[in-house]
Amino acid sequence: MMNKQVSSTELAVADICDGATVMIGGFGEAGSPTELIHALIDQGARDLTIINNNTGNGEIGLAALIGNHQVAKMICPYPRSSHSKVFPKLYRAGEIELELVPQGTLAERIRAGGAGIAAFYTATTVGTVLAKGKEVRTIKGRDYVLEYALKADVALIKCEQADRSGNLIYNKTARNFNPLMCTAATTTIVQARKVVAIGALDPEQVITPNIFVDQIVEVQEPLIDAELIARGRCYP
Amino acid sequence: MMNKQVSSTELAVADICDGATVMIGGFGEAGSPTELIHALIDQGARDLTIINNNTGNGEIGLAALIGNHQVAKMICPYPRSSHSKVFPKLYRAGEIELELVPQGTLAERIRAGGAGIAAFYTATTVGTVLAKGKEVRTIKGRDYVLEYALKADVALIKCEQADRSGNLIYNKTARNFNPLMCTAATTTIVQARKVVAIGALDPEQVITPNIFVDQIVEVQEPLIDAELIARGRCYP
Amino acid sequence: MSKAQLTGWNREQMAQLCAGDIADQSIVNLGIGIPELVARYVPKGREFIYHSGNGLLGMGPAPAPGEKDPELINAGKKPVTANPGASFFHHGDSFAMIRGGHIDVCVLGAMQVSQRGDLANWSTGAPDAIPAVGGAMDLTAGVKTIFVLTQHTTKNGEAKLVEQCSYPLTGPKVVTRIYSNLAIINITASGFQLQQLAPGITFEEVAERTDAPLLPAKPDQDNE
Amino acid sequence: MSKAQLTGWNREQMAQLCAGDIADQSIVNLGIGIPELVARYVPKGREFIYHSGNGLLGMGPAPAPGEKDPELINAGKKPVTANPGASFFHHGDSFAMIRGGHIDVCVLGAMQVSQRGDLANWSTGAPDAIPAVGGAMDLTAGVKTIFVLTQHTTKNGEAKLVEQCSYPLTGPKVVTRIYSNLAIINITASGFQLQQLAPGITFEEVAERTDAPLLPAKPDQDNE
Repeated sequence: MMNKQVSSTELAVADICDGATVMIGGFGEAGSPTELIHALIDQGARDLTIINNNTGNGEIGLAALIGNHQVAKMICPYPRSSHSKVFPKLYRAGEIELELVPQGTLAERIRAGGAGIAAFYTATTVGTVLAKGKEVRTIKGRDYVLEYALKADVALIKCEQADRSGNLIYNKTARNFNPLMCTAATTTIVQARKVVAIGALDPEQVITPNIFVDQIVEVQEPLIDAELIARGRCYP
Repeated sequence: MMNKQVSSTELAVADICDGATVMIGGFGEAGSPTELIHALIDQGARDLTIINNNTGNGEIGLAALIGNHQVAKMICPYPRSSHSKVFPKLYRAGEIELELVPQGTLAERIRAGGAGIAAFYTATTVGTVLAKGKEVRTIKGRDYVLEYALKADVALIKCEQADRSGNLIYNKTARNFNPLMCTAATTTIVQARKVVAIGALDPEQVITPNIFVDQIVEVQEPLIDAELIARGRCYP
Repeated sequence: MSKAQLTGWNREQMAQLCAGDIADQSIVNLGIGIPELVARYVPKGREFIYHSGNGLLGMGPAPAPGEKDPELINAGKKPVTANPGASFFHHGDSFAMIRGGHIDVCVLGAMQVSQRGDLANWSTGAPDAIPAVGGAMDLTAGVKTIFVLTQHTTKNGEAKLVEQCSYPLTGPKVVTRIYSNLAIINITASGFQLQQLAPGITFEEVAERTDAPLLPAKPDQDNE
Repeated sequence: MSKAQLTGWNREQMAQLCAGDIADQSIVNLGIGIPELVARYVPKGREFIYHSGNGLLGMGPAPAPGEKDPELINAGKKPVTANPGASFFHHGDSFAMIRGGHIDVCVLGAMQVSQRGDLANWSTGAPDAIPAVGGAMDLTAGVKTIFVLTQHTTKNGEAKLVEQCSYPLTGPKVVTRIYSNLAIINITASGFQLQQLAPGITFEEVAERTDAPLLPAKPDQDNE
């Protein structure tokens, strides 16, 4: 089977184009592919649309990508947090667009994108401003909002172990959006804490089958976002 | 945590009512809860709607349930096979109804039922007789058929191991429809080859979280359908 | 609007009352912040199974000092543990549990609750605010029972229990019961109805601080 | 309709030709029956990764005698094995792979193929037939490239390559290429176009047995 491992984060993100839509896994720092994001900062692609649960913290990772003016639009359920400073500033200045999507609807739209479901009806947002302009349909006596699939050009993913063919397993709540995003992107780029031989993972335990993975780079000791933020670190 | 184990298949299926909609896991004999089906034959509930990939083989399991005139309707992608004799006879006699659903659409309708998605658009069946009478909508230049969620009163499930709280893991391709059906039924009844203590399963490896499971019965040496059929066995 | 602030129950007491109304073995999702206190007051002989939207069922308490795992966190991004019988899953499966009606009880904070049970707890609608909804709308749309834990009025003494929410809704007609510092109040077909008064608080004091009609408790329910 | 039956390629040769047109590392789903033969003829230096709709990626060949596992089977319910790098998943995830366009090539049998690429392979539409569709419509709707492996005509000598299918469709405009015992035929915007003739078979013989116009091969493509 094909060996999808590449030797550096730099090589892994080399082909991301200006204007690309990029899904970035992680929820808080759990499962956040910080090294791949930093490589994307070095790489310099601009006008990106980023799909993530948040907008990053401090001045590292996603927050640094936004701070570097590479992001034109965020699709995101929760673009503020106690340590998020970069996005609010740019948002208030009108320099970045926001599509606010409930967390569960975001997850389901990404799943739909990967699963060939063009659109679906959910009760989430019915009767709220976030349903404004959307089709509402009554099904079996309850109202539902029509939501469309979400796909991306690229997904940046963090996992615990990858075999060289691209089968992935995750660590605890670092799973979060990562397996969904793998399915919905044209190119899925993964940073794995450990890359193992094909056949080393139990087929019963594989969470992301290799069909969804394109490139793997090993990052054995990933940065711990909270420590960097506590030390006031910035990237680059 | 609650111990969901019951002592017999008889007790497990005792409350299934006439007219119930029952999802039965399995694809062929892999993951087929044959002992629970046999208990349902003994229990005698009638006018059932059964959701399964097939209609059973020989005169055991699902085929025997149908042969015992307990099933009013099948929702099913593939109601015939080399060893299926019971369903064709009753179907041709007009004694059983059939809703034919493509395999992937069936899986997705069950998932939708469990996931609170009321309906979804899929390209499957577009331009075929199975889309007749269904809404077709063009989304981003492609046609999709609207399909509705499917739920059930009861799911009969087979798994490899269950902990007493109802976390399940499966064996190889015996996984198939089982995890989906667990999510879409009001009451999920599981036969497990082995019941283990709460905490004995690795949380990373749980396929069906216990939230979806109501009753567990241990069946250590389940019947092997193919052997029974080869020996021409009937149930009861 | 500005009446004297009354004390009534403190947060811990509110959380404890709320916990007392949750049945044994319930699957519970606790909102970020004050609702998290509910987990400290599980009545003796009961057990709740905690669901965390970011992919954990069977969430346990915060880890012992020095045992934090940055990849084992709750929906509020704080370190937690996993109890025996826990399971991990991705966000799609996690919100399928929520949306699919598999969570029994969700306890949330509130900015406003209307007399018909509308909840507003995600945005003031202020033009300069950064809108952030998280999973709140998924929870209100999907969870069977929504309890609200909240101070009865804002810091400025404004009513949070109102005829109609002025803030953007999280969900319409979703709240079952409100645990405030002054009272436990049910949402009924006729509007707000007192369930229980906090010690030293009168019906009139609660009614004065509620911007909608307040029905007295049913005779057999007033445990004052 | 009833012309003399011609031999041309046998099934194994058809499968081998089809396998030769599948790129290295392709994700391949093989229909039940004759299409399964394709797995025996993977060209040297190439590797296909087989997807089985019932929840297995990385499917391997049939097990050695005595090593059958009744819970490790393929979509045709025959015992198989799992290759190194395989993974198991449920039907929802499996058909998400199909529907979501993640499978590169699917090889299917056919009752009829129309000149615009419509495929009919699930039902004769006969009133007494038990309708059974399985995953065929999901595959034709979702897989990027659909190859058909089929005898050129029925046992009675009726054409299977037709202007318009008389049998109920599996999917409209889905077939890319047909491997019959007489020829390899592409579906083009102009209809059926010969790609390659089987040894000893003439263009006229194929055209006679095709119930729609057949375009000759492009000069540089005819490998007869």
